[in-house]
Amino acid sequence: MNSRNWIYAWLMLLPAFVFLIAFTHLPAVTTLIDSFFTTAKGRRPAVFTGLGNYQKMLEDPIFVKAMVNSAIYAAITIPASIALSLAMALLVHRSFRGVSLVRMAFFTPTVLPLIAVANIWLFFYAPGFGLIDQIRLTFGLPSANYVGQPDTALYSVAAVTIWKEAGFFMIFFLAALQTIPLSLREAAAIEGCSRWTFFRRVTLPLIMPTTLFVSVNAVINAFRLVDHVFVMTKGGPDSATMLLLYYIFETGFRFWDTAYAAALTVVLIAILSVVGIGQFFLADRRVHYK
Amino acid sequence: VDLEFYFPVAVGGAAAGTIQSLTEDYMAANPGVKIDAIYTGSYADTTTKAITAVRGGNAPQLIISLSTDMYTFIDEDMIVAWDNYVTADEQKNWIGGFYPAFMANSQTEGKTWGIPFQRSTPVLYWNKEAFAAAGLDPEKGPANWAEMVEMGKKLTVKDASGNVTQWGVHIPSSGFPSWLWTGIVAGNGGLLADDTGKNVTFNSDAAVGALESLVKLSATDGVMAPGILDWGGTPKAFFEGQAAMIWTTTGNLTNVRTNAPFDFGVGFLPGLTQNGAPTGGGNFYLLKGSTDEELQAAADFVKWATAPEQAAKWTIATGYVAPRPDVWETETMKDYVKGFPQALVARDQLDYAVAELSTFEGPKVTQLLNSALESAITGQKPAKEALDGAQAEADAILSAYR
Amino acid sequence: MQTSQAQIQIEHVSRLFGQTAALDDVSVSLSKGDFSVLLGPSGCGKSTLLRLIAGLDRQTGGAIRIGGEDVGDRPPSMRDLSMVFQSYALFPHLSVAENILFGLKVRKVSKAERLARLDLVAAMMGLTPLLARKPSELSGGQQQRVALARAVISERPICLMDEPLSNLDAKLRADMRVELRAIQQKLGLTVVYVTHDQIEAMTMADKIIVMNAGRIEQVGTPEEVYARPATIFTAGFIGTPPMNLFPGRLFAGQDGLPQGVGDAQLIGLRPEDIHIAESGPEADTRGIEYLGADRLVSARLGDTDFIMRAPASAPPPPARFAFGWAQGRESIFDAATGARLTQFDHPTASNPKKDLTHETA
Amino acid sequence: MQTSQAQIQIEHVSRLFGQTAALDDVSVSLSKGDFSVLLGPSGCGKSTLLRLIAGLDRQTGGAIRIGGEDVGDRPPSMRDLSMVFQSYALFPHLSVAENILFGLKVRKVSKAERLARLDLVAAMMGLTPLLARKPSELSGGQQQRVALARAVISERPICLMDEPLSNLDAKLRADMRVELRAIQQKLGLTVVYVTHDQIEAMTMADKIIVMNAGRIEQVGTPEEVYARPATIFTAGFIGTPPMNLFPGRLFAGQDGLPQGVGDAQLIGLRPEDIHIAESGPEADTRGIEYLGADRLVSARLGDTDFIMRAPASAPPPPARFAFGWAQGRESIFDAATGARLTQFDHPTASNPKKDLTHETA
Amino acid sequence: MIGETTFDRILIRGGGALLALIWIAPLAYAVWAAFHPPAFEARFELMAPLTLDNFASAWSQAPFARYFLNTIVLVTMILSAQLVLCTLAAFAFARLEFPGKTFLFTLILMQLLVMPDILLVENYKTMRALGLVDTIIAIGLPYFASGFAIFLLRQTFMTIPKELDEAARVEGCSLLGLLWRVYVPLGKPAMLAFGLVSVSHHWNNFLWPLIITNSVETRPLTVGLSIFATTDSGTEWAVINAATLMTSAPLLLGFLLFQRQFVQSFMRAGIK
Ligand SMILES: Nc1ncnc2c1ncn2[C@@H]1O[C@H](COP(=O)(O)OP(=O)(O)OP(=O)(O)O)[C@@H](O)[C@H]1O
Ligand SMILES: Nc1ncnc2c1ncn2[C@@H]1O[C@H](COP(=O)(O)OP(=O)(O)OP(=O)(O)O)[C@@H](O)[C@H]1O
Ligand SMILES: [Mg+2]
Ligand SMILES: [Mg+2]
Repeated sequence: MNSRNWIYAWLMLLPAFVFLIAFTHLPAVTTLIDSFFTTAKGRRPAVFTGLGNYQKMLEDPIFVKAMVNSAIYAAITIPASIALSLAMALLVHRSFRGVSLVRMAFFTPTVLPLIAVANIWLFFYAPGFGLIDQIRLTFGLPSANYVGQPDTALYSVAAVTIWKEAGFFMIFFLAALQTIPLSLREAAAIEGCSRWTFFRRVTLPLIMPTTLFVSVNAVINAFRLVDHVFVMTKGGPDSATMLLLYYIFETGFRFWDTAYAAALTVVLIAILSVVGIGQFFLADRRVHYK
Repeated sequence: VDLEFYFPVAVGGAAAGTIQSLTEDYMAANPGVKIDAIYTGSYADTTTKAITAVRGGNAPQLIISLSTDMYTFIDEDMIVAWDNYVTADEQKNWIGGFYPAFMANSQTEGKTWGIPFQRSTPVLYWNKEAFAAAGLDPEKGPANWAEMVEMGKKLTVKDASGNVTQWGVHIPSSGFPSWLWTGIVAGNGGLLADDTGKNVTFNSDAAVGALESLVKLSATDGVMAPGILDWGGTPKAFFEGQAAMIWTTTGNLTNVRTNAPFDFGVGFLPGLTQNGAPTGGGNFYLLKGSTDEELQAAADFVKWATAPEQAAKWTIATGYVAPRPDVWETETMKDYVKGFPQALVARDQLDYAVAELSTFEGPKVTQLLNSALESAITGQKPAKEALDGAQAEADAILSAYR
Repeated sequence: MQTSQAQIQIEHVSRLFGQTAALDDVSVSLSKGDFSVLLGPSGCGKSTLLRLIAGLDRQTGGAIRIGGEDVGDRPPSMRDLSMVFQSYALFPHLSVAENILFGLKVRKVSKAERLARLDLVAAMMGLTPLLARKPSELSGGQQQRVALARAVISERPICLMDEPLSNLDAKLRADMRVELRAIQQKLGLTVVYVTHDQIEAMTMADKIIVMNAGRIEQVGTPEEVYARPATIFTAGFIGTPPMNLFPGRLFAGQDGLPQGVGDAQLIGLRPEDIHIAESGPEADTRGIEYLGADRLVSARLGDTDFIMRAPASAPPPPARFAFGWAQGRESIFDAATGARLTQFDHPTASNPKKDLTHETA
Repeated sequence: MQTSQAQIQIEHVSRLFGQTAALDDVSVSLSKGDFSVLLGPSGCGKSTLLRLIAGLDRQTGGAIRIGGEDVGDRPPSMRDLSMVFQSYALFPHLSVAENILFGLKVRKVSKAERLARLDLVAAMMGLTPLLARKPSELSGGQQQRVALARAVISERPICLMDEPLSNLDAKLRADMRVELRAIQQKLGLTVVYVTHDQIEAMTMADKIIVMNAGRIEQVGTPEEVYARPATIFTAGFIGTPPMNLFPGRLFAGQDGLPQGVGDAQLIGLRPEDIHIAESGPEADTRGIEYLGADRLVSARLGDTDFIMRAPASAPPPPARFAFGWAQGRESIFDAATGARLTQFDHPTASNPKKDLTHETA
Repeated sequence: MIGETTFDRILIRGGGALLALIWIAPLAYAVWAAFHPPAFEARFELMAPLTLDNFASAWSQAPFARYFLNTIVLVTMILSAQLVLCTLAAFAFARLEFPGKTFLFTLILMQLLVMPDILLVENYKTMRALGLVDTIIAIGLPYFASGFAIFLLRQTFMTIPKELDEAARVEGCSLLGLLWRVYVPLGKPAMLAFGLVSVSHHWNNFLWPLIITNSVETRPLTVGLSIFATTDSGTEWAVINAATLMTSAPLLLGFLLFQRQFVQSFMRAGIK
């Protein structure tokens, strides 16, 4: 490799980084700084509080609740959406009759705006006249208020997330599956390799780069995907679906307590950095690229 | 003068067109003024956009936003009072001409900060067919809470396997339960906050009693579906025969009128001990950061827009409650009411209306109340405990302002 | 020695790729325990035929039987065969050992047996020191040996090999030839083997199938194919250098040539069957190529170029020499159809069939 | 004929992969316009050396000079060379024509010239009907020809080829040999060529570089390497089959063998230099392999196995025969070091250098 | 497929069909609600009357034609900028060695985490300083450099066979030539996947465009759509769904046409 390469590398990175720094990193640093002040209100300027906002967090029951909810939500949606998306990609990456319809079905979450779709899911979940209840009623089951009960609300919201995420990730798995040379499948077929074994021993290792990509994104999205919470539950009932990001949003853009929101954001980024980025650097070395 | 004006729409798309045409009419009549009316999504989006613009140093002159945002805006120091832009005469006749119930959310510290415009109040709708089927008088809705429960029991229908197919009553509790809640408490003779925006009384006896009654609707009376009931799905539940009586805003009148496959009645919110209802909706605010001349021009536009003819047009187009008695006197309005007498219920109820919960740190404080209500409704906590908790937390927040 | 029981029957098989026919009505039957070699120019359809037998591809016409049964519906794994791919098809993420053991693991062969077989095969292929490496860390030849090992270790009754030795050096290739042939004999495998290397074809094959442009030109033992090519295509394809073809009239009436050979016939003579005679038609030397053991002399007789092989130990030929040939070893073809005219064949004593494999290298 | 100007100089070059040394202190200098062939067993470092010259890999020690300049810092594109990869490295998304023209497009050669050169090269490689296909629709040999065409069309002064003909059939390979050699001569290319095929090495090389386990064993003309292998490794590697090695004592005192040859020496004899004599030590025939033109006879003399090449036209040898050899053609090695003992070399008339390439096939 | 038994097939196809049914349910419902009068929003009767009124009423309530145009300009601009910037960066991360690589890549991953929505106020200030408030370009700027795209493309580029890279370099490709002629074509499946995702994301993005734009000339579709998403007076599923379908239709159609190409094999027999 040429020793001048690093100059080229930096030149190639430069344009992207100009934008990244201007619109992400600098504002993020401002956010970090803000988190050490109180919120400036028109009548009261911001004052430095050091870790005051962070201390406040510890005594904030909604924050604690949001953390617990986020953890549960992540534990459900991450594995489920990865597994499902992979299964869907495997299903549709070769053709059979009706495949375009099935593909289209799996694409829908990507195409339809979550805000609009959330309303539709709200209809599915609606007690009494909702789709699920209509089905339940034909089987003589009692009506259920999925998003209106604290014990089911979080799972109902998580189901929508899985619906959205699986369809989204499927696209990347689909792209990755195409890069597996046909000859490997043939070699395995001759060895009498079952679908499952081939998947586990060949496909899976070979799409590891994508799986890593998807899983890092799944982790991040588990904390990031809250659009439907706005429409479906607004964090309720009784904070049962209060997720960390939704709480940040509420604090920052409903309560206009921007400093506290900044502190919450710092916590969120810290968590994600440890989990998401840590996961990446741990796994990247073990992934087989070629 | 060039003016910018942010407005939200919360009742369906036609409203946006009406506002646009209102501004165009005004500009046609006042060639010196150019108003750029910018549609800014929902109330929440509008607030976000306005505050972002203010913080970004790019504030518009005029916005319509929730009446309950008043303290927030004051706290942000982003609005100016109207008093500087009205003559003494206007002070009396114009500002003084709005329903006091609406002004309750628009004035504090002795100044007027908001001008009522797209205002509403909740009412009770009932399904006349269901009433008839249950052997009730279809022309008479419940006059009070007890009657509502009574009728509700008759209206609750179960199928062979014991599953309810029609509930007696549906009081939505998702999103912003505090609004209807204000009405229930008022109906029990209580108030949630005073007019300084610095004190709340979440756990008054009236409130605790009211909440216990509300919880009982599902828990023991068995007339309402358990859990949090979705606000947006409420009219649908009504149309589908899932609920025989619903509580929702007068803003839904047009919707119900066009979509209900049955005859319906509209009545006051049934009170526990008296009549009571909250007001809601949006006010005009003047934003800081512009010249006096611009603000004066903006104020003049608002005066025109709330004048009887314009306000009547607006009310008819949207279903909002006309904010001034003189609007109801216009010919246009009279014709409208003649064909649609239910529209009068909201107006008449205004006599009993109280201000919607509005305090400093309003959204935060309201959120505390909402959580408390939700936890009681879903059976997580007893009413008293829930409200005591909310009161304590709200006091903690508001003490900073006292 | 060979059972004549047909193990693989190819019946009127065609394979079209769009308009192109990679295989065109091919029929041949391969006996159990036979080592059959597919030989033919690049792109003539050898790999395609192999893939059809393996079930990796589907013929557009005709049928394939294995052990008498039509296997049209059977997936590759149910055909009980192993295969070495021309492109190796190694799993890039698995080590050499894992690549080799892939099939055994899939078939849940016990660990002890796996390891025993691995040791044996790895030693045979000279892969023992490389077992822990990834394919990307191997040289081309090493990769090819891994692919070969993967097929050999499976001990399936049928083994298909697509140019399995093409990237190996001469010495190793010679060793592998012997090894492969020995394994095949020991296990009684039915092998279908694609190669470009005529030495491989000659030394290993029980039967050579010469293909050209999607069709079969000739099927026969190495001796038959070499000594009595059925067509001028085979004559021109087999042998390094291949058979020289002379218009009949050049020799018309010469000694040892049957009556009636003239312009309508072509006379085929192998380079090694031509020599410098005392007398005869004069040929002009045009170039000499050194091959180590031999010299190839390009020369011209009349207006026909030909090549003669002479031992390198003999002095190089002069610029002009008298053309002579080993009489009775000529092949005579119809110039128009290209087909061998068998009526002119001499009754030669058939060459002794090789009876064992030798440590030739 | 050869300019002795060194075009590529490899100076003490090593390449370690972790612990393994793929190249170990290799030095050699390749002259301008020379056709140099790298020959050696699988895994000996040939591809690695080629990649170092191309600049695709970096040596861990030593220096490489091209045209006198150290090219350590130059990327491959600045080394002005073309390369044929052992794995073809065809771009799967481009058609055959686009693959071939890839480099010309990169270098902005005018469209007219591109097309003219494409026509020429495609015709030469027999790719004309395939130009519109994608690599995945080609047979192995066809792919290899595309890779070759891509290198040939670039007309760079240096061309590196890694087994460019290994997947071609014998006839095509023979044609390509001639073509490649002709192109090389015409354009005065400096070619470094890796092959396993000894015929290629013998017929094309100006210089053969024999490698073994990351080291160079011998550098010389084909004649030198064949007739006078410098080490027993080369002796045992070159030739198909390679040189037979006999312990000196077997012949000690025999006619024609220099004095002083005994147990400390090994005597090398090529299979074609052994024949059935009237009298001499008795050898036992152990097997016969038919190769078409010849027969390879495996036999045993004393306890040494050896191979003798006999023309297929002669009758097969009897079970026992008298061992004879072409005297003066033996090579004598030190049994301990494996090095050739040049003091025993006969002053042979050097073989005539081939002066033109022939249409041998 | 090779090695598939009938049992497999039934199991897989059956499971797949069920999955597909669930996944398409929202879309199916949207179609149902959009084409029927509101009375049938929750009543699924075969003979329900069909209507286009919902579309008509949705279309009449906002200048959708203009919004369509704005959105198309917006997503085209964002996607092109993203592809250029992110491909360059991803290539540097995938195949070049340079000091600070790990650190810079961490910054990229950081961008995945930092939600642009949270930085609204800061970004608004920046746009105002640049004088870009109420322009289409301002909607796009913060998204031009996408950590997501860089990460995805890096992962893809790293799986491209080294031999192809080497062959191109020997043929004289400069770094950019290499990127353009080898990595971009071979990374096409991933780029298509990203394009798909980027287009639909920005097609549907709402909050930032709402905040940074003020006029009909700059606003994207979602703002028009949001008129219907309000919940203050009950959800009008029929009109919402008509509007949703109307605005998503181009995407849906695009994907239907596209999917064949998208799943067509690109690299079947890459190298030996
Ligand atoms: N990336 C690598 N990591 C570790 N070892 C390697 C790597 N590449 C090559 N080797 C080893 O280096 C040695 C030389 O490899 P090279 O590819 O040069 O062999 P070669 O002479 O070209 O062989 P062949 O004729 O089989 O292609 C081999 O033993 C090989 O296993
Ligand atoms: N997928 C395909 N699409 C179109 N043509 C194809 C395809 N695969 C192979 N062919 C063509 O079919 C013919 C036979 O190919 P095949 O691979 O069987 O040749 P082969 O005899 O194995 O050649 P080689 O010795 O060069 O490997 C060739 O002309 C090839 O170009
Ligand atoms: Mg082939
Ligand atoms: Mg090699």
